[in-house]
Amino acid sequence: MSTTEPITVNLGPQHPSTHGVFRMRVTFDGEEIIDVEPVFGYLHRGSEKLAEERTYTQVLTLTDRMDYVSSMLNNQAYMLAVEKLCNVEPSPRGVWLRMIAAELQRVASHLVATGFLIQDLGALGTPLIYAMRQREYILDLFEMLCGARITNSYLRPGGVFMDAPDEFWPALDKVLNDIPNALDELEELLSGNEIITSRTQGVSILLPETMVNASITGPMLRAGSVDWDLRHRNPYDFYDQINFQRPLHSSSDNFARFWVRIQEARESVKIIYQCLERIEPGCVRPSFHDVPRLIRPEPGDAYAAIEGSKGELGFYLVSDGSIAPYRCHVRAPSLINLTLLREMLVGTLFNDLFVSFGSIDLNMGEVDR
Amino acid sequence: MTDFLYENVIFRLIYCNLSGSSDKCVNEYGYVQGIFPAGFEWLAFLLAGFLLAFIFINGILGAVILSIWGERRLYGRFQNRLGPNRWGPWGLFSSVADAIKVMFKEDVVPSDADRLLFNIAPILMVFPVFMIFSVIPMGIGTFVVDLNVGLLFILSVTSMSGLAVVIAAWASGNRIAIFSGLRAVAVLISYEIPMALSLVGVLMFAGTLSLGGIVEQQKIPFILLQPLGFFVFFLASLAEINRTPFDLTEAESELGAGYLNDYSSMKFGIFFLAEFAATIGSSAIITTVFLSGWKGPDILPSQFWFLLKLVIVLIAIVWVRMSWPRLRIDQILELAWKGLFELTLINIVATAILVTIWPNPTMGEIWIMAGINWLVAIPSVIVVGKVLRRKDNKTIQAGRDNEPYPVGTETLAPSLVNKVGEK
Amino acid sequence: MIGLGLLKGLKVTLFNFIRKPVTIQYPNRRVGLFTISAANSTNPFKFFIKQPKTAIKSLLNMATIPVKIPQSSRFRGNEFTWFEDRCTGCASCAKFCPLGIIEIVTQPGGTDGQEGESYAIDVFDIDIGRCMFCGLCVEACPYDALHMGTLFERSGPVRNNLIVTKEELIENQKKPSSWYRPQFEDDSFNPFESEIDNHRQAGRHEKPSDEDMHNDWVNR
Amino acid sequence: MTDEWNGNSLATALAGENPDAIESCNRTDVWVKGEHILQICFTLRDNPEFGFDLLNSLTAVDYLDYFEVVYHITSLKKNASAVIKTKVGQGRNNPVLASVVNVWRGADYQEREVWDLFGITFEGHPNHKRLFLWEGYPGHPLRKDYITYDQSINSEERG
Repeated sequence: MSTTEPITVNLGPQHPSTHGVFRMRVTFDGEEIIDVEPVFGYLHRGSEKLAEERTYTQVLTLTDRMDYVSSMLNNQAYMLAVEKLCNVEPSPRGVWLRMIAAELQRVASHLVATGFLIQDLGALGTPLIYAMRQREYILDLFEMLCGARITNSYLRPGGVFMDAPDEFWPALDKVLNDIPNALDELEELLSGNEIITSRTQGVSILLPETMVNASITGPMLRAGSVDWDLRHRNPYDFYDQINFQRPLHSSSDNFARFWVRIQEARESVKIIYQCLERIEPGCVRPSFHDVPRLIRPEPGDAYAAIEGSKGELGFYLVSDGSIAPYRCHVRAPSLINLTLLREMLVGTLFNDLFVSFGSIDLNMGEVDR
Repeated sequence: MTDFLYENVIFRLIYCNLSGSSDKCVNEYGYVQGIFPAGFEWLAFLLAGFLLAFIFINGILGAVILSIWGERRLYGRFQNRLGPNRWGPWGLFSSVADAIKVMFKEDVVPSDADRLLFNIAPILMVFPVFMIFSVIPMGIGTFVVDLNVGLLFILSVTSMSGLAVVIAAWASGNRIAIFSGLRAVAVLISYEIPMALSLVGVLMFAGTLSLGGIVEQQKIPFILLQPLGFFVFFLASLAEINRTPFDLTEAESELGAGYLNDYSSMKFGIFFLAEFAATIGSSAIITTVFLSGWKGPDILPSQFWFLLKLVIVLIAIVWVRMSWPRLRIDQILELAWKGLFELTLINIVATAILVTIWPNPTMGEIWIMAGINWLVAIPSVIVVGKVLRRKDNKTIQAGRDNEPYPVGTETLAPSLVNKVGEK
Repeated sequence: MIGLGLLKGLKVTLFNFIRKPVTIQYPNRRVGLFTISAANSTNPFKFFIKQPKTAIKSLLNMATIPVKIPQSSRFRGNEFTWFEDRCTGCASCAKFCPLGIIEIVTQPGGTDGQEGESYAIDVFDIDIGRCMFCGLCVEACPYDALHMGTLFERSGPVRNNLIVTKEELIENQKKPSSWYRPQFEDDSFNPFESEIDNHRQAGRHEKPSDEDMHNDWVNR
Repeated sequence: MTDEWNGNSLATALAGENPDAIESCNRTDVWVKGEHILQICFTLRDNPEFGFDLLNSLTAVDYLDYFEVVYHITSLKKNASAVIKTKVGQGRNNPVLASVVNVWRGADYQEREVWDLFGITFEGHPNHKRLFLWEGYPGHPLRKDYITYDQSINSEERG
């Protein structure tokens, strides 16, 4: 007589595919997953506490380090919250510039997500390197804009800190021309490949009702054909002046999530072209008379959210009238999108564990903060 | 003195120079005077055998070092980068440096490990890999031994590597390693059957199990006569050597390094060596059995043609590894039992019919046979592929949602809206 | 399972195989004979006669030539550039630093001030080991005295060496980045070649006249 | 554009369901009494008049003499958002609130985070453990009276 018993394995925090220092306590029955318990906190840096003793501008440098593959989007979300709190009227050119930067960052983030999907599927880094190669060109643009590639600190209350240099615009054109080709290449590796389609389609299906109830947002939600994009539904900055598609997929499986990301990256390129048409010369930030270096907002609170690359990225700021926020809360999409991790994984095989996990596209810097 | 050793060029050279008197050491240049006096032929035999093995094993090690460098350069180029180029000309010494580094690392044995098995496993792993090479003819007269059951020998010896992986995994006392070991057993055992059956067609054509004989029987390369056999054997050997898309055992993104997780220092080095040697070994088998081995135009020595074909197969393996992701375990086993197994049966039946029709084919008839085999191969691959895909389509349908989630279908009454909040 | 998509994947990787690699080799590049002779502006034969040792090395792909990475003029590097004459010791930079790593000790009585009497600066330490190069200190400086640097090769085994002192800042090569200093951003400016001879020209504005200062500050 | 519910209108509408639950309201926010929060949340989700199916954010603020738990909620159907607030732990003692995990599954990790960093107990939470910090960590760091490591060092130096 033979008996079987479940086996519990700790995956992470030191594991090559956990996108950082994530830890999962997974119980297997053979190769099948029967229970998952995520364990957080290995990258907890207390950003929210640190923010309470820094001025509003200084907190900006902390937001760079939360989701470090989409710093520009973090900057944007934080600055929107500050502007809402202080009732700052932003300069139009600054807003267009930060929209361009944010959409470039979205492309970069989606490239990373897609590259890591195929890496998790077992390709030995080839697609990842193709994706990263294209991302490097985008980071070069960021270096032109603000002198840093990852920790940008580019935005300021009411706009951006400095206008783009002259050499930025031709370089941007070149990169924008290249991005669709790179996406085609990735898609050829991804969506046509029978191994990938047979491994990702029909795995980890989440129902739209469940996802909305679990506060899941972003590409994950749109892969379940829920047309919820804050750029469209609640346009911040100048997104109301821009036409763009929201790619939707109905199957809500791992493949759909990545298909949506690639299509969104394509849409971002179109958005940037539209921004380039509308951008006009002018100041990129309000004068120091309107927005001083040390902001002292009226006591009150403000919640501003943007459509980040991972989902709804929100900042909740409470002011007590001093130069530092009384409370700074980050609505981190990476953390909240993990809510349904157990539902996604239970019943699938070990091979699909990290694929489903990677399809959430989480970033440990944002999960733990 | 057995004859099969005597036909070996290297062995013969060493033996005749050592042995005192032997009537067999008369070559076209006349009688060779040996170093040893008469009566010490046994010593010459032993020494010659030992030297042959020494040259042979060190040759494999050198080839492994070179192939690691070559693979890394190729990985680099496939990934649009350079690959190692710092240490020595074109980075040739990179893997030498790696080997030295591996040797000087600390040798850690985990406290939960079964010490004896933990230490035996690397030896068990590398042993059969070297044995494979002993029967492969690398050129005219360049082989260690030409067994008349060479193919069977290879098939039986390669099964040992599965045992080594399981022992390594079990002895590590590590749960992730055990996953790797269990996967290895499942994959290796499953793929041995299509692997063995895919060679049956070759045997029918060649009429011999000796690898030297198979090479000599190939009037045209067997890849043309046996497309299905080649296809199945190539995939099966990818599975046997744990290469993508069948690298479940070492699945980097899931298991870290699988059964190698707890190995360090030279034990890890031996596993690594065995893995690359196995890659070379399986490409050598493919070259010998399907690509007509050392045969080629006479302008260059036969060894060169063998090496050229070997390198081409190696590049093909690297290319596949760089391009394709991994299959899931159920898909891999399904492919073995529901796909490749059936394909080999089709191949055997088709080949058997052809061999019965033309027992002693002329050159023209061989080409006709090749054409018929290709006509059988392509539709059967497509049909089997379609059959395997059907199940996937079903699961996709299950996930579809009928009604879209309502978003923005209603609006809030204007009296309830916080007007001041608007821009 | 077996289909054309897999072949398409093979095609993509093959296409990338024959593409030019994107690798930038830093700090030096391995080159062959032709490249190195071109770098020395001779033809291969002359180069072979002139420097046979290097030429043989280059045939084995072991010769190297140094490489500079192209970088933006706004690059926020860690060799801080500080113009001591312009600094009034107001410590705005220290206040704006999110990490509080700039230490400034002053005493009244300096003479180098631009606007009004300033303080003599005793200590001006920047702990680069903890710096995150956000550039807020540069943005805070009202007199354009502090600039980000353009270099990035300051590593060492001792953590204390990473504290840049006042003397070091004075002696350093002045290679300022154009982060928040748009005057450095014209086409001719190259941080590796250009030098600012007259540091007083580095500012965004000239020294205002007494009348202007009076209007600016007293009548406010 | 997502419409923001006027706090006063929302309070009036909610008072129709449960008149005791509303503590106060202003133009943007509604303060709900802590003991009624679960019922109010069920109403907000299930009543088609409100239809708040998405919990954007759940967090807490330490106002020294009490804690305030803030719910940002959105109705996808109506594309409307609202802010619900609750004061708990008057006088900083025994902050306890009913968990809303059964209403919105998305509150799961956010409530654990609030428990971890503020020490507000959520009754009925299925997995009421700390999220980021380890079990047995002293104190709840985002409380204003929490003494950080740096502060403790400095106070020791001062004597």
